[in-house]
Amino acid sequence: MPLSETPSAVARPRLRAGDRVFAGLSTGAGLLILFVLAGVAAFLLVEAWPALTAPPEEVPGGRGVALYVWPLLFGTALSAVFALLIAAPLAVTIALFVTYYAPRALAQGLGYLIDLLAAVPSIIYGLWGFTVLAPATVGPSGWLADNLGFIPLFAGPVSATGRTMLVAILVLAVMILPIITAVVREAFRQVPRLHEEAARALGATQWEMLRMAVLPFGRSAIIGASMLGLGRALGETMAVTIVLSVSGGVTVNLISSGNPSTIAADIALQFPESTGLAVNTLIASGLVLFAVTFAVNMAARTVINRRSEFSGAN
Amino acid sequence: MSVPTRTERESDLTLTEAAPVRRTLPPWAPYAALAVAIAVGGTVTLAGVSAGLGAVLTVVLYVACVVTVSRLVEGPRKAKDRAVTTVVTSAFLLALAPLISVLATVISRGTARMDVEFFTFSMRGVVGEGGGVYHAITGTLMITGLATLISVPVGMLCGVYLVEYAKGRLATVITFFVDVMTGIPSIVAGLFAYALFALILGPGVRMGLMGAVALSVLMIPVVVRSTEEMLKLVPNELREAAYALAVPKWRMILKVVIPTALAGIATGVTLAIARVIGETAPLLVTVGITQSVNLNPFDGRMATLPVSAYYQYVNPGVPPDPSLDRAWSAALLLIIIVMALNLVARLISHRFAPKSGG
Amino acid sequence: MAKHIQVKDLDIYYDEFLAVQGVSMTIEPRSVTALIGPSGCGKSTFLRSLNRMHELVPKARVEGQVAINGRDIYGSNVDPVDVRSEIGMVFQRPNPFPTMSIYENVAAGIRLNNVRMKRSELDDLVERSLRSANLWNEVKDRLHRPGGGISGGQQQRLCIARAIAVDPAVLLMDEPCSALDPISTQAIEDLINDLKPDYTIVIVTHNMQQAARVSDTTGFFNLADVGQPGQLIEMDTTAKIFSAPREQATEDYITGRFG
Amino acid sequence: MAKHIQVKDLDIYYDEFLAVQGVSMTIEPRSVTALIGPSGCGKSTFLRSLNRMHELVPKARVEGQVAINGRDIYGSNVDPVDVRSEIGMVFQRPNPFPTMSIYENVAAGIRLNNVRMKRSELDDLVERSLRSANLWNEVKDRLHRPGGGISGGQQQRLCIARAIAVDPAVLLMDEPCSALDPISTQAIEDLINDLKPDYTIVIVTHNMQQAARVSDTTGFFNLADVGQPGQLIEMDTTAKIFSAPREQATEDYITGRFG
Amino acid sequence: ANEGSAEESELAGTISGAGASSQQAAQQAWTAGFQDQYPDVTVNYDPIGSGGGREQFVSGGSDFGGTDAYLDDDELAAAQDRCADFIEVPLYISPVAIVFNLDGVDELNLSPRTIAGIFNQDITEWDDPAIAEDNPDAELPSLPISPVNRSDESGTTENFLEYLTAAAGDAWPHEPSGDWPVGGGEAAQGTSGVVEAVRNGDGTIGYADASQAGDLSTVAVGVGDEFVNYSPEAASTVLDVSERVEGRGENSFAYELARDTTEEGTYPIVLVSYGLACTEYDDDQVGELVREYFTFMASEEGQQQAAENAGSAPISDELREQITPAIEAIGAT
Ligand SMILES: Nc1ncnc2c1ncn2[C@@H]1O[C@H](COP(=O)(O)OP(=O)(O)OP(=O)(O)O)[C@@H](O)[C@H]1O
Ligand SMILES: Nc1ncnc2c1ncn2[C@@H]1O[C@H](COP(=O)(O)OP(=O)(O)OP(=O)(O)O)[C@@H](O)[C@H]1O
Ligand SMILES: [Mg+2]
Ligand SMILES: [Mg+2]
Ligand SMILES: O=P([O-])([O-])[O-]
Repeated sequence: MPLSETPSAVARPRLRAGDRVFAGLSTGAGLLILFVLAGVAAFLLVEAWPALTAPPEEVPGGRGVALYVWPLLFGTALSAVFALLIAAPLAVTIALFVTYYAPRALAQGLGYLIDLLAAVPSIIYGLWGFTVLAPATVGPSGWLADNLGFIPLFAGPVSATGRTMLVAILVLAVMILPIITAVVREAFRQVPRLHEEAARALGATQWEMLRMAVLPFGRSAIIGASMLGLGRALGETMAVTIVLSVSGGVTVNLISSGNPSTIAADIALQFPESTGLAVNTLIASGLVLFAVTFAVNMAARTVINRRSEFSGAN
Repeated sequence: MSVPTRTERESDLTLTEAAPVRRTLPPWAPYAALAVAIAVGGTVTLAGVSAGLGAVLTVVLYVACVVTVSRLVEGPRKAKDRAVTTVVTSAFLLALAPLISVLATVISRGTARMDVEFFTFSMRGVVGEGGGVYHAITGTLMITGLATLISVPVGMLCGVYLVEYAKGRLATVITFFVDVMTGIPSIVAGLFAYALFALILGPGVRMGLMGAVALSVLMIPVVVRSTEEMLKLVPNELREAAYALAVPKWRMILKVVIPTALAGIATGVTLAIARVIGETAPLLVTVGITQSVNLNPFDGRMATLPVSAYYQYVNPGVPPDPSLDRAWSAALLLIIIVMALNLVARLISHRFAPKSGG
Repeated sequence: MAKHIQVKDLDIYYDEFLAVQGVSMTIEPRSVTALIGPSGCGKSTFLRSLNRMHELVPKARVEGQVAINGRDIYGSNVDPVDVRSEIGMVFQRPNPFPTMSIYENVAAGIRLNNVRMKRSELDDLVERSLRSANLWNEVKDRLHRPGGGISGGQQQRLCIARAIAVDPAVLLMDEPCSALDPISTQAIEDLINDLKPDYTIVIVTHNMQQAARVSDTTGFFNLADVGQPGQLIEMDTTAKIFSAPREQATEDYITGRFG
Repeated sequence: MAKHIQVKDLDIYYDEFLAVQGVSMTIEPRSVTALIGPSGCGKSTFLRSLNRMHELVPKARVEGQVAINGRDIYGSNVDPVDVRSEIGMVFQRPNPFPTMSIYENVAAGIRLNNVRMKRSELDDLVERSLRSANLWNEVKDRLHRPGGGISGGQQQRLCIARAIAVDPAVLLMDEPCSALDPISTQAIEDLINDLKPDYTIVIVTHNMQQAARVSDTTGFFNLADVGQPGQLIEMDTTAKIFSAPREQATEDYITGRFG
Repeated sequence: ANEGSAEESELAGTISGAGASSQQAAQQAWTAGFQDQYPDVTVNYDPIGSGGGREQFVSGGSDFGGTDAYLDDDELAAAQDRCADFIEVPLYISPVAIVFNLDGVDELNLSPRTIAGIFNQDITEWDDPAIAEDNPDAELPSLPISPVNRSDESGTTENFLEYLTAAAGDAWPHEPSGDWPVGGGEAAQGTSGVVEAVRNGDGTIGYADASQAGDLSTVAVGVGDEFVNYSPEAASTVLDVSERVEGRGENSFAYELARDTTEEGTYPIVLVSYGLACTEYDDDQVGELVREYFTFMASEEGQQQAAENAGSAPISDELREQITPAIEAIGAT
């Protein structure tokens, strides 16, 4: 076997060209992302500035940017949070089903089915929500209003067409479900067999094993996935635009026709016919949404990091 | 040394002949319960209650039945386990309901125009019936293709950076901002791309590339995330093995780490494509719409499937039906394209997945 | 509380593949039984069939009988969950729950059954179990730190503490020392000796010296040939197996100069 | 091609933590050197510093000198990649590349470095390496099957074949047999004996018998106390270390009845 | 993929316009017809909305524009900056129908004040006396009224609100604008959204471009003493009785519509959408194309095609005569 006996083999300069180029490229890609985000933030700030500094009566609605954005922010938060509350537990259960309950031969195919939900463009969700889901909720909403009307969420009066906040929430939940499911499923797949076996060997039932070994292990992935889903729900534009009847102030009533709009939907609805300061106001609302996303992610990181030493990532 | 003495507990169970025997339910028991539940639910439905309520009743009845019997025969732990099994299974079935409903809706309304003309003609000169989405198919493929060309290298390189190169604060910062980036509303991404190009090329500019840039803003974080997660799964042992063979780092990443993770990355990239191929809002404000074929993504408006479906739906002609048919068929076509992409990703996964068994 | 185990004509399959064939043996209570044999001969497979852990592998199944104190654990109305809470297990690679603290790891098994145990009782039980596993002194000041944040040998002892905390009748150990250094190994062997008066212990090991040191009875598994199922070749008192085995294969294996 | 290694006053840090302190030793070419010692005393850390693998751990760094044939590998203009092409390494757990076939795994060192070589030459090299690693007969009919699809012992030998295919001057092995059964262990020990005439071999092992069987020289590492850095306590010919060690600590460790 | 007819022509090139979505269907017909005549020409129309259309036009981002409302003073100044002189002509006139979906009721007469009451949510039940008074023969159920309005800012809304403001007196207390001013009702995106929402509900009523009303029942609106249902003729008559806005230059044909007209046979709820162009373009070829295209849109043939595909009301011959000189001035230099 030939080997270069020359000691010079050990005597070349430090970093190879290939390494330098590749390291440069990947660092560049990382920095590019920061630049893009800085660009987006700068764009939002610059474009929002005239609205933020304008006298309140010139802003659409005539009461300043804060009061313009507030109902939108409320609607955005209301729809996204409820969508998350529905989708996240469902996604975790579905991930559990696919990884631990479904017959093994079927599991992959079933996972694929759920992934398909992610393949449906949002405009189709909008059309589906409008033409199929909304009419279907009119009856049950009536029942809710009659029987659970004392809960503010179901106060009514019931919308005649079903294009309510409830439907928007359901559509958003369906849209973010596959995203959360996919991430959580991958996390569950990575739970070391050893830990499952440890629980089983202690005499845990299937559910106890999941609670003992699997769910805690997937905890940070569940939070992370939920944040992804929440981000998507906060920013979803077309589906909400098409589905939701937006003509109300701040209300938690989910089943009437007067609902607060969401920031993204409002931009899509108002932008085409807007000029001048109205455009700046819309972008100011986009800036608010950006800030909210920022804060939500910050909070999620804090939650994840707080127990990071128990994450099992070692 | 002391050894724990046996503590007596309530559900203590021994396998000695003398000890009381805890029974398990026979395997057919859950099915029997299900049959009863379906029978009752079905009867109630037939008796005039809505089908949804009937289904809910069936599930509730089944759970109640199984849990009660199991609790009596097998004890509380086993009963809880059975309850969870039922809940988990029903949750899955519940999630399938919207999928089936969406697909059924799109298929039943979208097959109307699945004809040759639809795939080979544009809308140029078409009024009323006929016409096709050839121009929108080419537009969607080109714009999504361009977005993929931008996002995949950038996203993968960024993922590589985060996993293989980044240390300390900058990595944390970038990871965090990638998360923030996933939350950019699609319309804002479109407006951003528009503002960017207008800044450089003057107002009113419209081109396919703008759309691709807008879509990239949405796509990059998804690619970064999935690449990052997949690269993290590559065992360090493989990196060490390559290093020990005197392989330079970049080659190690390209030839060992990425191939090992390729299957997962491919899945992530398809998810990312699926995420953007159906986007409407950012394309409305960047590439606009045209009725004609435009194969130059660097100049002028281009049609795309979601945008043309959107306009066909929002501003149909008189009578509206031909437009609506085209809109639903375009939607169906989008789903078919994404499914085909998924299939390709699966093939790639299958081809490149690390093989362990012979 | 120790129990005797009777195995009769046990065949273990992975799907169509017969991994272990025709094993019959009796394991006495209050004794340590060592299982030795070359790699792939089915020691782990056999061990896992004693508490139905093999059922976690899809399509794995057994034929034959395993009776604990005379009761068939594969009987039609026996729940594997109940079997496993009687029979503890320690694995080759330490597997504490990384998401739990040291304390919670030890308490994990107890929590399953005794939802309502007084805090002080539980504290007590955790301390006793950790003392038995020879770990108390090393961790008593950081009981609420993550279970994954201690050294490999400590993790293995933590797993043993977890297994004995639920007070099983039988303790199965699959190569518990193979990842450990001599000092930790010594600690665990001492522990096995301490536990012997109260438990029925079955241990799989590659290490002949270890088998000789800790066990009362030794069983030798071997493959008739490549692709053939593993079989129990010989089982006898450890002294007998290591001094005067009946079978040539056993002698060959034992006198190999392996470590 | 074998080379001698000189280590002088080597301190190894993980960030602020001093893991190994003041090691000086000379490793002769064409010999096998065994490193033994209790867990955590820095054997692996030391071994990895010989081919700069410790640099993969963020913030790990060394002070002192390591010279291969007189040339300091930590010199300012030395590329670690070049160092590693001189010094091969085999890890405790076998780590073949799962995306590559058996053939490609052996050829990896060449392929990944884009060394151009005729197909027939490469075939030849792969065969020779596999023969040296005592694996040729077992895999010659399935060279193009995945490298992950063979047994643990075979995987370990595959990794050895991969390491010797690039023809390093020095071969470092970190507990190469700890995951293996006696038969595979034997095969690898035989292999070490076969390689000795051409290579400088350094092996870390927990197994005293193994150290005694395969090595010419043995170094004993120990911790002065918990939290203290590991140190080289004593190094001498294997015969001397195992019969008449100079230090009390060495004798204590060796005469422990451990396996 | 498809070819136009191979008629000889020297016109070639691409022009792009953007603006009112109301014109989309008509523009589709016009571009089809125009490109049929000139196969080497491509005309794009991007229905981004009137506001966007005006903004893009005045900033030079598009070659021509479409808008449901004529330029305001600021835009006027900006447009004069961009063009030597700009051209503003009504090309698309469409009735706005009031559509409703009420079981058992197919015909409905409503006076302007009643319409205002319904959309202002003062009249909330279908059997309200105000409605019953206008419809003595109808069997009105006791059902809540669900008024449906546009959720996006739109020219349709603006025109409808202008009508209410002018015709309903103090029954309609809101200022006209493109945004719907009353909260709490049902809102839907786009004309098709409103139509679909009205169709899906029971007891719903909304306003939408008449061409999309489809099988929905429409309201006959009180004009003077009679009730008029919409028709293209009734709609285009409005323009003839309306005043042209003064002081905007000779080529601006902006109209202050006579919403409160009592003229017999007029349907006052109409939307008038304008075409915007310049007299001067940097590129002569573009100027020529725009001129020819505008000529085509205004022609009898063009108006007829729009009427067929978009259900619009063709402009009258007098109006065509008035605006022809303006169109001929496009690209004149
Ligand atoms: N999950 C499985 N599926 C299929 N075959 C398996 C599985 N686990 C083990 N086997 C096969 O069963 C046989 C016995 O394996 P087992 O793990 O019991 O051996 P062992 O004696 O414990 O070996 P080692 O000493 O290497 O741990 C082997 O041929 C192995 O390949
Ligand atoms: N990546 C690391 N970061 C920080 N400290 C480390 C790291 N790796 C090892 N150490 C510490 O360095 C010391 C020496 O570890 P090393 O792995 O070299 O021991 P060893 O002798 O190989 O032990 P074993 O026999 O268990 O493999 C230990 O205290 C260990 O905790
Ligand atoms: Mg085993
Ligand atoms: Mg080590
Ligand atoms: O034409 P619209 O502005 O009402 O959409």
